Amino acid sequence: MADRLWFLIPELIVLVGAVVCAIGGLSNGAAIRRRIGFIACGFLLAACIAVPFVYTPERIATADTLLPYLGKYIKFFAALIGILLVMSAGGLMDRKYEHAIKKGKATFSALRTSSGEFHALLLLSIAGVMLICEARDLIWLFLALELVSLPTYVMVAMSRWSKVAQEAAMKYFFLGAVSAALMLYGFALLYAATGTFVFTEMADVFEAQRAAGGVSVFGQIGLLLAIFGLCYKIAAAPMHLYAPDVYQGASAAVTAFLAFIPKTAGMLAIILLCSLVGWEDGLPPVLEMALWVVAVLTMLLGNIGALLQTSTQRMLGYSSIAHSGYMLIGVIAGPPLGIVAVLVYLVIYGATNTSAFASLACLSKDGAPVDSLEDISGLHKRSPLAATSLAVSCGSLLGIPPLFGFWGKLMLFAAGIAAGQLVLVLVAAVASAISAWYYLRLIGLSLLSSTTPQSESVKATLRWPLIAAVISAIIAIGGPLVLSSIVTEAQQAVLAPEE
Amino acid sequence: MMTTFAPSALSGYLIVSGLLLAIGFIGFFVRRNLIVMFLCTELMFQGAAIAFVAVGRYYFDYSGQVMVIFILTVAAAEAALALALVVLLHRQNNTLDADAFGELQE
Amino acid sequence: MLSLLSSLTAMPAVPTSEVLHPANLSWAGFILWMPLVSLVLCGLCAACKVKSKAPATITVICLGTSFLLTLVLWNGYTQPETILLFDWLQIHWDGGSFVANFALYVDSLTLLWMLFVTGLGTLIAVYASEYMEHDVGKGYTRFFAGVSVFLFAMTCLVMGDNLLMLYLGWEGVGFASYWLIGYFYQKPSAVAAAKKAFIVNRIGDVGLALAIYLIWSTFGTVQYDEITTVLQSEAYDASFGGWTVHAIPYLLMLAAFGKSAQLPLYVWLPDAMEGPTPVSALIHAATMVTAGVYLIIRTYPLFMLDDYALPTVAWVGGLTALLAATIAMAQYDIKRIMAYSTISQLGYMFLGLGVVTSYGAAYHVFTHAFFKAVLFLTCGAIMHGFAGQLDLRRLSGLRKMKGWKIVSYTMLVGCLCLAGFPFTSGYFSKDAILAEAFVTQGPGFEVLGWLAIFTAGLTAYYTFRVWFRVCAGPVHFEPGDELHGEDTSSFHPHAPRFAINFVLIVIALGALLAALPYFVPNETENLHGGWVAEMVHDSPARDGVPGVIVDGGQAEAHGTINYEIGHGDILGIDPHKAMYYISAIVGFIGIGFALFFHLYCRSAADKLRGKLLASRATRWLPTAMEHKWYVDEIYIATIRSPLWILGKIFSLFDRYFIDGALVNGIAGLPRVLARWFAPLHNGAIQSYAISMIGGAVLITLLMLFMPEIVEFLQSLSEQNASTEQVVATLGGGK
Amino acid sequence: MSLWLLLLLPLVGAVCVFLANASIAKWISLGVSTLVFVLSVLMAVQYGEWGSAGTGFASHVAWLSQLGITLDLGVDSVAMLLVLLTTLLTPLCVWGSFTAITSRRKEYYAWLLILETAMLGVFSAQDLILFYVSFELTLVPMFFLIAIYGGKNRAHASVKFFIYTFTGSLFTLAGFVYVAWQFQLSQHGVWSFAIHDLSQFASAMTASEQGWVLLALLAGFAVKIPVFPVHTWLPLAHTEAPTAGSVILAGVLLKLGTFGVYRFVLPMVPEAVVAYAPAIAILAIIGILYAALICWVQDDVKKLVAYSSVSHLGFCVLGLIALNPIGLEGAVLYMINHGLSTGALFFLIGMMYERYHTRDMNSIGGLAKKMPVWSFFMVFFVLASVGLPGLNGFVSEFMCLLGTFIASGSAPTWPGVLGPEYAAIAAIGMVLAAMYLLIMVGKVVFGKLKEPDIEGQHTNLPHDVSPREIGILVPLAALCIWIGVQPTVLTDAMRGSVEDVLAPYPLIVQEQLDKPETVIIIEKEDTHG
Repeated sequence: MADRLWFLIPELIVLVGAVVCAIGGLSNGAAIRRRIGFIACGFLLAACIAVPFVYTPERIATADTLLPYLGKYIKFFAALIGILLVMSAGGLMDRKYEHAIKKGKATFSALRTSSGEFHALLLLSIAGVMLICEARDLIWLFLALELVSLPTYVMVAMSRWSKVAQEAAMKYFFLGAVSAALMLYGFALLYAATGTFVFTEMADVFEAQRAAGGVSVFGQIGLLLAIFGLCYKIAAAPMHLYAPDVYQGASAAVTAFLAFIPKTAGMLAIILLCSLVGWEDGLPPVLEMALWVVAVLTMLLGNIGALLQTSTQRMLGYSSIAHSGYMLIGVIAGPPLGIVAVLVYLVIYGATNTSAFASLACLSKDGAPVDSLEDISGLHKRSPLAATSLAVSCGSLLGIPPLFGFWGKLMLFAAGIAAGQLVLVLVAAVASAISAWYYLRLIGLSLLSSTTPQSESVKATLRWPLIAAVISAIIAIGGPLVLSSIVTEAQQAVLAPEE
Repeated sequence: MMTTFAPSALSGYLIVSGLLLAIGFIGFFVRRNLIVMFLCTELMFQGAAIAFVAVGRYYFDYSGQVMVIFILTVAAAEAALALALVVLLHRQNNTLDADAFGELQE
Repeated sequence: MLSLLSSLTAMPAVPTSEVLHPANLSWAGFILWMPLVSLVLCGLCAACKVKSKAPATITVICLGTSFLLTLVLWNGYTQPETILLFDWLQIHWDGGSFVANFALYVDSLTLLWMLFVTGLGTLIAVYASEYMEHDVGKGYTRFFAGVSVFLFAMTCLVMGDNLLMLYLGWEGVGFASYWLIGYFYQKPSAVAAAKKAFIVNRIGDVGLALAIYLIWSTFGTVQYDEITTVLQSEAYDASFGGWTVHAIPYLLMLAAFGKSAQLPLYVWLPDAMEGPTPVSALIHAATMVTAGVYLIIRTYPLFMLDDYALPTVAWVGGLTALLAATIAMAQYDIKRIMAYSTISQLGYMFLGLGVVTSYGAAYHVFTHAFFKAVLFLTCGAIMHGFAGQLDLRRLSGLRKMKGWKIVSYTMLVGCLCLAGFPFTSGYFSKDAILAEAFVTQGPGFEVLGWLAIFTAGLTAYYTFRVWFRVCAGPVHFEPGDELHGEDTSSFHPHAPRFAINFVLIVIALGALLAALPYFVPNETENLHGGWVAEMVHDSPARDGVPGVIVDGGQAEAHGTINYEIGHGDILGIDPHKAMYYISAIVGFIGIGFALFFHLYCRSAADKLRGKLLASRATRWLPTAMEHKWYVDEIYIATIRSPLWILGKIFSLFDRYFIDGALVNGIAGLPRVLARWFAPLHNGAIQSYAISMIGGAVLITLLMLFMPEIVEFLQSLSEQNASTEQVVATLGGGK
Repeated sequence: MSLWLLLLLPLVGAVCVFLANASIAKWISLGVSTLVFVLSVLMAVQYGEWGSAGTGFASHVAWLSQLGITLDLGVDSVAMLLVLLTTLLTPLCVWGSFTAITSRRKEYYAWLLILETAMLGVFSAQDLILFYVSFELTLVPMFFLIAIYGGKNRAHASVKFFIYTFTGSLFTLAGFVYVAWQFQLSQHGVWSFAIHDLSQFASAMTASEQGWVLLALLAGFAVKIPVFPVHTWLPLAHTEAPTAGSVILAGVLLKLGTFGVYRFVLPMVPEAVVAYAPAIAILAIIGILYAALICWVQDDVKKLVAYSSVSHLGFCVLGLIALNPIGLEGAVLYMINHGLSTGALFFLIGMMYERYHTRDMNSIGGLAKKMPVWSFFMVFFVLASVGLPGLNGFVSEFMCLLGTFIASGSAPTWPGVLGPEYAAIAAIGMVLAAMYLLIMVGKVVFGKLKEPDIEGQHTNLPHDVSPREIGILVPLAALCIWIGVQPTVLTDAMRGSVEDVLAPYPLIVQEQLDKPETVIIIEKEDTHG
């Protein structure tokens, strides 16, 4: 047990951070309150640094999870991208309130401040993702997933004091609860099929069942229901319907968060569940076909849906749906290449998607957030950095070589083809082609169009989101330089424990 | 005192749990009041909980019951969250009719 | 890379397989280079904006040098030689090569052609130096540069040692004629004519290109002497090459017909009158149009390989001669008459080729070069002097006007030759062809002979129609529309000065003297045609086909048609002798008609025309003849317009179907789908819930019952198949 | 001297341009691109593989070793020639844009230089993925060149250009990966994307697999070439692109497609090429005639020249699939020649457009009167394009057609699956080319002087072309003449590479010819299965 606690050191750091943030946010010292973001970043950085020390080969040899190295990879990058996410949320909370306090127009009241809570919730959610890596049974998995989800519901609601944000939170929460129930029921059936919660034992039972002629019906339905429940987290069809609304309603920084952290959690959980039955002789046909259908629907519906949008965030929301579809190719393809591709893609997608949302988050129009497509028209004249970051990240999401996104897609394609999923890859190619239309529209609006009366007053006012956008855009351009080492890490992450 | 638990009995429990799930879901989508809708999701959770208990009993495994405890905890957390949200929405809109929240759409 | 550099700096001089005498004859390359030098110098003049007659001087000197060199070459000629100038196209690969060097092939045929090409070219340049003087400082340089290009291309065409050199010259003269015909580039008709000439020629060029491909793939070479070697080798037999050897002559024919303005590709030539007159002379008389004749003579052995190739040539030539003559009879523009007359005379040449008298054709080329040059140059002088007037109804009695005597009488010389007046050069050359039509046995050759004789009568008529109208009769003239600031009433014709008169006299003398070669004795016995025949026969191109000796009077070929001699006769007399009388008589009749209608009783011609027009039964004849048998219109209606409309249709098809419906349609499909799926996102939480859970349950059910569904579908299709089988058996039963 | 220097120099130049003052940006980019040209010429002098089949300047850099992706560079002689073409055209394009581009100048020159890097990358890549990356990277600068500096309809044109070619090449990528996967299977899990490995291996795939791979590869390359019926992006892109964009597009970017066919399709999937060659040839011939007829009815000069590219490249495709050295050498020569002559035509049209702000043949005409030097060059390059012997266009057209002509099954050393009938029909395109180009010349250059009203948008340019513009045209004209007179230098230089690519074909063609019925079955399977 102590061994397992050792692996939880990064989570513990982040959890401590959450507590510190929550308390610090209530501090009377304005300097502390305003630097909550730095504190959060600091703890994430610490978690990041801790990862290599925690995951030494000797320690890992004692681990009893399905994928002992997974945590090393995921925790590191979740914390790293978490820093970017915190940066993009810089200036989101309490900005006016703190401004008013500074001017002396208001006095500090612990009830009216929310910055601390926000950062605490953010860190909690990241801790949830980290915990998933250490899951060795269904209970842990369930709790970790809930830890990821519950804070995000609150974050959506508090990200903006507007009706749409609350509506978004309501939809997100209610539908999330339904899907969680579905997933839970799936877990129950899995339990019924195997009689155990422990992954390694479940895997043995399933192996025995397969040897005896196939996974039991309970097992199949259980897997399906659980995966559909998780599809909600990754916004895959048909559980994706909430995503555009929620992504539009929340503020850009929170949307960036939603599009990465819960998605990573869901992806990891799906990979864990699939690894229960194993890819050795192919996934069970029912599961594989279902994932196939889900992947195709997700890629197509996501990209098609984005075409007609007039809201940038909604458009990018659809785009993030589509990216889940791409990643499912890797899940279907299975280890080692497919899972490696998914893990690499998660990182690449996380960085570039954050860049896109951060470049939106830094904009404001007379103090109000920016949403419609027309608002970013001619952005390059007023804020070339934000416009360029947006364009670069869109290019990367589209997969224009040699940007980072291309390499992720290339690996997914390679994995898909290597698994014999030619049709799936072709569908992905078509879907990518469709996506070119709206990504180019974003690029064109930000870099090429001229300013319109509506977009005249749109400027990049928030400093930290802009910095986050630029950093992640640089990652999108320069990332390929370190791609090889990322892939090496990901390859290690999917290694099975040594017997 | 342990008594054996026939597969037929297990299926009975599972059917009940499935029915709870279905009823919860149907309630979710036919009722318009947000609080009732939330209660319906709780119903779905409890459906799953019954399944866990029944299966745990079937296998003589306490983990099922452990799970249920956790489910209850999570459900409580969700309830707190839901309550806060409902209060917020009601304060803002003076209604709890789900149809009133349709501003975000195509 | 070194090889690349070395070839950059120095022209490689790797000799090809055959024996060369580069040391002896490499200077002959200057025949080719001199026009190019002239072109470059003219280009420099243009670049320096020279406003004097320097370009003319340069051109005349360069072309004159070429002519002199040709004379020297001819003088020292003993046997065929190949002179390599540089490697042009040498593509080697594993198992073969395509070699076409920039090399000259000098034999007697080449020399014959080069003599009049460079000779006449020089004279025409002299003539043009005066004729074009109103353009000094404007287009003068451009004109002489064009002449130089033309001569260069023509030299390549004639002297090249392979078909690709010929092709280079072939397209080159086409381009030069485009350049020169379009000289007055601000005149839309000139631009159109230039374009037409190039494009129609291009059709022939395609034939030539394809022929080259076929020849190369059949014989493995495009060099004349190697083709001959193959034909004479033991590998050659009747089955050699299969269908290709039968296709080659027809493709070559297409090329020749295009360049030499034969049916059906002659239409560009009359329009080419838009160029300045020396151009007309150059193109028509001397050179370009005879290229087709040269091509066929050069590749004569290949024409022997197909039974119907030469008869086709003969018939096309004969019909072209007749058609063009009828059109020429009804035209009023003297330059245009000369153009049609050229087409008609070219028809004779092809007839000659077709009836296996290549020396006759060559001889006619030779004489025609002189007398037609005279005619065009006199026409040009008249045009020049009368401000562009060319209508024979508006000019009369030129020979009585001061300063126009030389023009009138040199024109008379030309007319006599063209009409085949006894003992003029045209008389002998035409007779040689006409007689041979009766001598050689071929499909309908005799009919063709009579047709040609009839055409000769028409020729005499329209020729003298021009002369009697323009040069004889009472003095009368109206100026044309190219008055340079002069009033119509006070107009005075500008009589030609020294350069023009000098050239006219020289060429007219040449035209008369061109009869002499016919009588110069040749070394070969039994050979009609004297020196020209000898020049033609010396060429190795003549004895390409094994076992076939093609002589002026003795011809034989393999295959079903034997071009035998000795049996033909006209009215029981030996054709060659008979023809002396028949053609003289026919010529006199033609001239007589012209004398009556156009000198003594000019109104009779109009009356006759009026009568023909009045009668419904005969109205078509003058109308059609005056409208050139509507050939241009037919071409426009059947080829140009349909293609243009097709282009329009394609353009719309491209825009609205391929781009509009297919590309944009497919590209628009996602957006259509997006509209379909949009209602799914209606914003209502309950509908989201039902879609999500419903979708999940649906997929789950589908997946769980997949085997059953597949089985069901299979059974359905099996049922279908069995029903189809039943239907099929039932159908089979009926 | 290494290819890396050649590749990175423009990139560094682009950064410098971007950081520099807008007024000297053009001089920097001219300097850099000229330097690159000089370097490439020096490299060509040093190049040791002229005439042989080897790869010169090879360098190895590991990249993503897990997937066997490397950054290997190297050029065979064909690629070296195309590199020279690219480095020649780029400085000319930069120079040609001096007066035409007045706004957002820094970006413009930076994009041009980035484009040069991408194009050079395509030609010098020895790794499939590196090739693909460069291939796609060319889209980005071109997209911006069209979208920022283009004509009225530039937004639509640039997006169409991008999406169309992007979509096509995604399938190409799928094809590449498929081949790599097959290779990996045969190598027990070791991935490789090295062109050398894969092209040797791929010919071992079954016929039906090869068919699919061929279709996938062609999906990208055919769009790029472009082959009928996937050509419609080209006229639009050309019409809207700025002059330099059009020149690069016609001069080099279209060649990426044909180069792709040469580099990948021919060596990788020989059996499928043999099976599909007639179908491809028919499409090429349709393209030749169809586009030529469309040219005939165009009013926009630039659109006309754009469609003429579709028509001309049909000949190039014919040469490529003639499967004999003469055809393939002709096709490579065609790539170069088309780049020179059509590039020059676009320059000329750009010069006219700068002065008159129109390209409509109905509103402009008879320019010979006012711009004699311009007219001289116009006629010259039109003739080069028409294929006048003695100029460059003729040699390549002749060789492509000759290659097609002799590519019949009965040819002794290099049997093919085309034949005289294909060449004969394609040759009609020669007539049509003369027709539409001369009609264009007749309208624009000759005839009565007709100038559009250019009040209010007067330019500082002289009536006729300036010395700078002559300086752009003269090198192109000189090359046109040189290639026309000394084509052997180039054909000898590329001989080894070409024969190396074609080496397996005679055997395969012979096999297919011996069993004609199997060919049909394969085709059926491929189209339906």
